[in-house]
Amino acid sequence: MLDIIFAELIIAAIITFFVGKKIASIIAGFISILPLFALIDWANNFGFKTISFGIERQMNISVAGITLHLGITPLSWFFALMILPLFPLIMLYSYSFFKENDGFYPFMLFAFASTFGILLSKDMLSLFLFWEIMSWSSFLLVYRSRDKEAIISYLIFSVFSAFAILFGLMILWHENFSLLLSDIGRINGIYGFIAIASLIIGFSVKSVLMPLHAWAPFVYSKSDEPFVAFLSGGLSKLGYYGMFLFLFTLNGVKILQNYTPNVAWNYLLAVVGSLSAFVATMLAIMQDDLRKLLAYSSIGQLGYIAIGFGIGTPLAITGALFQAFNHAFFKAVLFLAAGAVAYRTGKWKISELGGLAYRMPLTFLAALFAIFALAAIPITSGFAAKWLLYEAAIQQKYVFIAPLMLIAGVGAFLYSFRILYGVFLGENRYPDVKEAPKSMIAAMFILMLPLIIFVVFPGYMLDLMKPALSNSGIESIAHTKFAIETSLAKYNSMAVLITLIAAMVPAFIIYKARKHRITSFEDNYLAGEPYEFHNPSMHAAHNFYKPLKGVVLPYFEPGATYYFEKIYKGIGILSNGIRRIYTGFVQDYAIYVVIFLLAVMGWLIWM
Amino acid sequence: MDVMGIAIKVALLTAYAVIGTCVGLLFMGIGRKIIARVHNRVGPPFYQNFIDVAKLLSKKTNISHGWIFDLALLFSISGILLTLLFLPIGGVQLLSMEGDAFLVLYLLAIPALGFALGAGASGNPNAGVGVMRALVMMLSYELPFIITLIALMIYYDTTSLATIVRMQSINGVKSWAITMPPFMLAAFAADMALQGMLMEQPFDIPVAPHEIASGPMVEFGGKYLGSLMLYKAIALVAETTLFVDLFLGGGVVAHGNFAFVINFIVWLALIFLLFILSILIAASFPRFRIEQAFGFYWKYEAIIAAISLIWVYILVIK
Amino acid sequence: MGLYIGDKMMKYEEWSKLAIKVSKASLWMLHFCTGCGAIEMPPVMTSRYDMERFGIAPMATPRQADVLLITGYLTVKTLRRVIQVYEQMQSPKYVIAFGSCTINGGMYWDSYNTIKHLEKYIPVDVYITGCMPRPEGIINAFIKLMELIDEGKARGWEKYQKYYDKYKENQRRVFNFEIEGENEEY
Amino acid sequence: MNYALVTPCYIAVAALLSIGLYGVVSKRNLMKIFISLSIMETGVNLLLITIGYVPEGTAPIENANFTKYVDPLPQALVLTAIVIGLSVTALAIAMLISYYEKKGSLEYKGGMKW
Amino acid sequence: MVVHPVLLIAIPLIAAFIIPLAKKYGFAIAAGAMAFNMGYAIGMFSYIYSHGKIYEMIAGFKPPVGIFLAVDALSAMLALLINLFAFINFIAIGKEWNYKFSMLYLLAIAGSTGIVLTGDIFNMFIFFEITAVASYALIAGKKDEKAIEGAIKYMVLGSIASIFILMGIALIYSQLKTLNIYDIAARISSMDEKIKWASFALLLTGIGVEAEIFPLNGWVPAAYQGASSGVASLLSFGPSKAAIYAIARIMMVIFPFHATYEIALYVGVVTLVIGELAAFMQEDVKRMLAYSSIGQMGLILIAFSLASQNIQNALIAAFFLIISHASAKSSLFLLSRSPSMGGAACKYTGIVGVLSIIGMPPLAGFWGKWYLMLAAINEKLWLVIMLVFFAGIVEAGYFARYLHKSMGNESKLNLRYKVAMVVMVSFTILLGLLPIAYKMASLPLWGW
Repeated sequence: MLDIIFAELIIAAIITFFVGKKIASIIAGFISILPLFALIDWANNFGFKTISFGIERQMNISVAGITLHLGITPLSWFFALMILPLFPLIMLYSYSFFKENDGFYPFMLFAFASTFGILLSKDMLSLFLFWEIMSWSSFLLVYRSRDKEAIISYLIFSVFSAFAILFGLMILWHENFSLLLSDIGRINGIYGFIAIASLIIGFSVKSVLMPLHAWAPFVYSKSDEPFVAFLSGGLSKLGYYGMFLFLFTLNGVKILQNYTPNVAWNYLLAVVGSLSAFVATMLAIMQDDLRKLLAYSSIGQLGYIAIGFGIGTPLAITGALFQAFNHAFFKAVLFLAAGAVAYRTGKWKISELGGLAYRMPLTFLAALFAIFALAAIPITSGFAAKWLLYEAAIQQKYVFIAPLMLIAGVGAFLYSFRILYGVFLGENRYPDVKEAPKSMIAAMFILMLPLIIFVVFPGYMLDLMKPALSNSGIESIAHTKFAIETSLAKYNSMAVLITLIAAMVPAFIIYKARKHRITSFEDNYLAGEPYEFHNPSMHAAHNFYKPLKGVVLPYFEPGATYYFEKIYKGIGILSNGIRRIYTGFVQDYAIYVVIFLLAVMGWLIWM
Repeated sequence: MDVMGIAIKVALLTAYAVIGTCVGLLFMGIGRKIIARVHNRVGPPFYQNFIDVAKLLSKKTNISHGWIFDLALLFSISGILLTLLFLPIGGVQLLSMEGDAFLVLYLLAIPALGFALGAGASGNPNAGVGVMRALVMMLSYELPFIITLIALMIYYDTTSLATIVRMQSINGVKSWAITMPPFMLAAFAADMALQGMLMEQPFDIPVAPHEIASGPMVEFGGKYLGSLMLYKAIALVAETTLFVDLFLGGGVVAHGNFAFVINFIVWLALIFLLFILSILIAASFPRFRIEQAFGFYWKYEAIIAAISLIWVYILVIK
Repeated sequence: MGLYIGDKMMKYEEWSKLAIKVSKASLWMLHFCTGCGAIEMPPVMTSRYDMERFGIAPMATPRQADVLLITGYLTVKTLRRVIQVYEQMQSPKYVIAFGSCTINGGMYWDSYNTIKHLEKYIPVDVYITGCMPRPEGIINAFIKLMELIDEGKARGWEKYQKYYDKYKENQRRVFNFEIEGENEEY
Repeated sequence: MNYALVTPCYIAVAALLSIGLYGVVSKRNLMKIFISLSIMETGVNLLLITIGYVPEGTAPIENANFTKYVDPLPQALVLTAIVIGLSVTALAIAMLISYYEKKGSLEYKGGMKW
Repeated sequence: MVVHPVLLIAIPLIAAFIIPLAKKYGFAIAAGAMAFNMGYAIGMFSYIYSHGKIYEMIAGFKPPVGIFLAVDALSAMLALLINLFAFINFIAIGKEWNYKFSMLYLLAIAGSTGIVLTGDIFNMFIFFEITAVASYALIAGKKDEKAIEGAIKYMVLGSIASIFILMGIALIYSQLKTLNIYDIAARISSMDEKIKWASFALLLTGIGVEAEIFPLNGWVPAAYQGASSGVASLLSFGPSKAAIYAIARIMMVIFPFHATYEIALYVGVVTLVIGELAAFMQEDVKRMLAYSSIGQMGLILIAFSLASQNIQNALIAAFFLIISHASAKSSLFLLSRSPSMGGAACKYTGIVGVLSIIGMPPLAGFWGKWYLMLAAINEKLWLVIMLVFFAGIVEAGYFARYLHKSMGNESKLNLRYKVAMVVMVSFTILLGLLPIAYKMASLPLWGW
């Protein structure tokens, strides 16, 4: 059955090359629901009573003379739960987003098929194979952006990531002489350390961990929004899937902890994650381009997951997985909302937008809810995830990580408000804009559903990840449906919710006690001046956070991107130097030939 | 839980919400009086703020800018009440066992975010600038505050405020956190952060009336402004209480049957003292610019807080 | 406190005593400092005369203010702003006109570009005479205003609504165009 | 083996190769380069012939009288090599003509590089 | 079925000599000959796939004297590749030229096929010369300054190379009195040490010029840049692949020593790194592709050089790398005729080609790199692995730049070009997906 799903995905991808936009999106949307059935079926295995569709859990596929071992594990089931549902909804969204079919759908389907494949792979070759397919199919989607930096940086970083992963896998293969992941076990010493390190480096490219994030702002800000939603929501999780696989399921974290007696190397991952969260948040605050802001926000939010993996206690891992789940949905919603705004207005700069909340109220609601989850407002599931991570950091007394995490959490308010204010509130610049098309709205609201469910019942989330954790030998933490309990404290979402509703009562009485009158937007107090429309300096979102810019930015500006550019230029200089070997004079070439002959001869005879 | 228990709990919570509101308004009035005395003026009567709120709520016209504007009213009062009820007040735990300090930290953001949403929805550029300043201020003062918070957390090995209060009240005043040298530093940093939280001078940059026409509140009038005044009053109590819970043992000095009366009075006295301190600082300093405030918190205060954190860390590791 | 929930219209007559009491004890003022009279405001606010003891506080925006204090002559240009600000204030709202200029043009009685009678354009509750009035006069005016409120006589804002067309007519005569603004409806 | 005849041949081979190589490396005139290449070719052909040489052997013609003849294969090889060399030279000259038509000179002064 | 590999060489040669007699039908004759060749190569390939290796003595002369063809799996594959691509390429470009072009093209193909099939080093030399002479003329065929300059550079270096090859052959012959490679291989240990090494060095240098290895590849950028895109395409799948195969054959059959493998490894790594780095900042598309070809040749050489320890993985790697490079690079060269690559056919050809060279699955290039890595890691050649990775990243850099730069309007290539490109590049997809190449490469009939 698995091979049928794969075959249908691939055939659909090929068909969508040739059909029109609407048919393509319908095909893509419906075909991509198939893997979800597989998800439901596998749920049986983990104690959920569901209907069986008769999909096998194991499958071997032969490609180019090599057998790929595919199958679902509890871990990949959990990750599939967060990644796979994104796809049909993004297809639903793209139904009205694109004007014509110009190569988006086929590669999107390839990316989806390979994502499915990565989650299913049970041996290193198929993991790497699907990883690479995912890389190139997403590269081709980036290629549609026609942006130089995006194309070059994405391809270079993808290849770098692939090679780093390949290097790690190769070492594991060399140590065990088996490609099956389940056979890996006898890795230790320097080889194990290098393998795990290079795997983490490789995966951290896709999961945009800080020094290797340099591609993300370009790619996120220039590609098609539906793809970016999938990239940020879905594909970035694959990096963490890989990390989890090698760190916890395959005991990589023990290797990192025990490699040197005094230094726990996994702490480094946590530090990198926290720096990533902090610095990216600071940079996100400074962005005026909506997509760049969301890109840096993604980098920051994904940094939390790395912190969780780095800390490595059950509490932290639970928090990290929770955060991954949340991020998949809220960031997808945010990117889709940004796309809907751009679809209607054609603008990306926050300072050129404004006042869309009353024009596009449903889009605003979706974005608002996603931002609540992003900023970890209590009672949203975003808070539960971050709370677990904070608790974990305090529990382990990681005094360097905890403040950075928390201040990044505060910074999230700042850039969230920049989105809310600059795009949806403030000056009403687009009086004639209509609400986004129905399919877009539907996609965004359905994507919000999981977040709403886990608002009240964070305990369900912990139940869902229980099989994944227990399969990796990680105990799950004490919880009820509403409350999570750690050794340090307790968080009861129901108490918060009920009290909030109760506290709404006096507020509502005050609200209802006096009638109010809604005035027009122009009726604003500006020292008696009438409102001047379309004066950029009157829009406060213009140069928002300017005071902070002068203080903070100098410390972050020459960031990773700067150094990667230096490296790129350095290779360019090297290249220009090396090209001089080819002088254009055939006499020189003749001399090279003679020298080569003599050298080889000399080497062979006298060595 | 039985019905009686729930009813008692609800009554207690309601009582504390009302007490918090009244105490806050009273303190604000006293604060105005004190500032007036510092300025060598007579000043308004101490109950002036009750009158102000009553007047604002009884205004005939209330101008709104749409439903998002109304969120400011709803979220500011409900959010701050929620925060207040998750704090242990004078040794009474209220709901503080159901959450912890991180929750309180984030709950404090709910009213702020609602307020900011309303201000933004008004479309007034001054409001936008004001909210921007408020958020930058938040980013500024949260860093030293968070660091001191973490110092306390790792020292007591808990994140629950109720536990922190309980552990500080074992030996009465002697076991208060502020009696320990590292926490003296931390308390200093946290007090400065409190000054920013209360938006008193020299950190009243977000609402600077002379520059940006009282910033976020520029379009607020009538019941909206009244609710914001209530919010500010409760926030005053909640934020000072947070400080008291963290460093001053929650004001718990006595144990026993009727100890809660003593503890309540001590708590009231402590938050009053903190508020007076803050008012006196406010009365004697001019306003910072926003980047100066940011630099102040992230350079000096954060370093002081970090020293205390490192000190505590060394103590704990040993 | 006289709160009515629902759609019932609220009439000034139904206003409870308490509401009148509190609204007179907490007059927040917006000082529209157009002319030379503004120089008299700092002494009123600071330690010598200290208007805050009556609950009067300066406000930054008309949305928050109850009293519009117009300190001096008004040119045609300033009048436009004054009217706009007045219309942005929330009822009940009062106007205190400060100095001779607002009564009859004062020393600018023959100027081509000042308006002579403020009363024509917005309803004034209390005038302060003099060129210029002393701080005591200002305090006195506020106390007078409080008395008027107490007696239910400070009804300028109702007048403005009632004769909105007339006021607009007068304003239009000065500006030759309509000012952006709304008559309040209940 | 009689080295009296063979050794000078090897010396000649080395000399021809060196001369040719020197010409290729040092000359700018393309015609001279190709002449040098021809010289080198000659050297190699001589080498082949020399290798196949058997002291006092006769020409490798099938005849009952001749019992000791030089190795015939190198000679066949040399014939082939000469033919190839000739064809290359012919092509080279054709190309040089068109090069001359384009540039007006046979001096190579640098062109496509880097 | 009796297979006569010699027909693969003889038919094009005969056709080439007929063409001047029937100038009008030059294209048709050449196309017919190539179609026959293609069909025959497929037949031979399937025969070898099922039956194994073929030896053929021409005209009944027995080795070591007679001309001798030895066809194993790799050479059958290469013969198929060369003839197949030659046919496709010729259909695309042949009509643009006159009968002379067809003739030269046939000669070049016959020569390349000969290099691959022959089991005799002197024949190899002759085929090299046939290929080379035809290539010189083909490159110069464009008749502009650059073309002639490129051809002259190739010619000078090619002549020197032929001299070295001939000297190497002479040295071997002087010792062993034989030209058959299997005969030589059997008695190589009886050779004088110094002469053995000298002959290897001479052969490596001589063939290396054709195989584009550093630093013998001065002609490569000039010739590729000067040649018309069809000819550049021919050069990339024909002579260069044949030459690299010749190096492999000589190295693995005649000189299977540790030192030779080591040298080949070093040379391969240096070629790879230098080639990729030189391409990195290159603005001219054809020249960039030429440098890239150099790098790929280095990679193939590395694959062959690893065969001493891991013959299985290394040869599979070489197999896939050759296929990937031939199909991708020749279609990219065809594509380089138009400055932009708009339009679906051109765009996807370019993308697939680039991705295959970078090594993305399921294209053939991926399997090449994968098995290369498996082979390299077995010997713990960490530095080599690092350098291959580095070269891959550099490759990604300039190919991304290339893809971005050539993005544009609908290209004006005619349909024949497009079809040829698509068919050529589809081989890298097909062979990446189908297990045939893998099975072919792992057939236990190397016999070397």
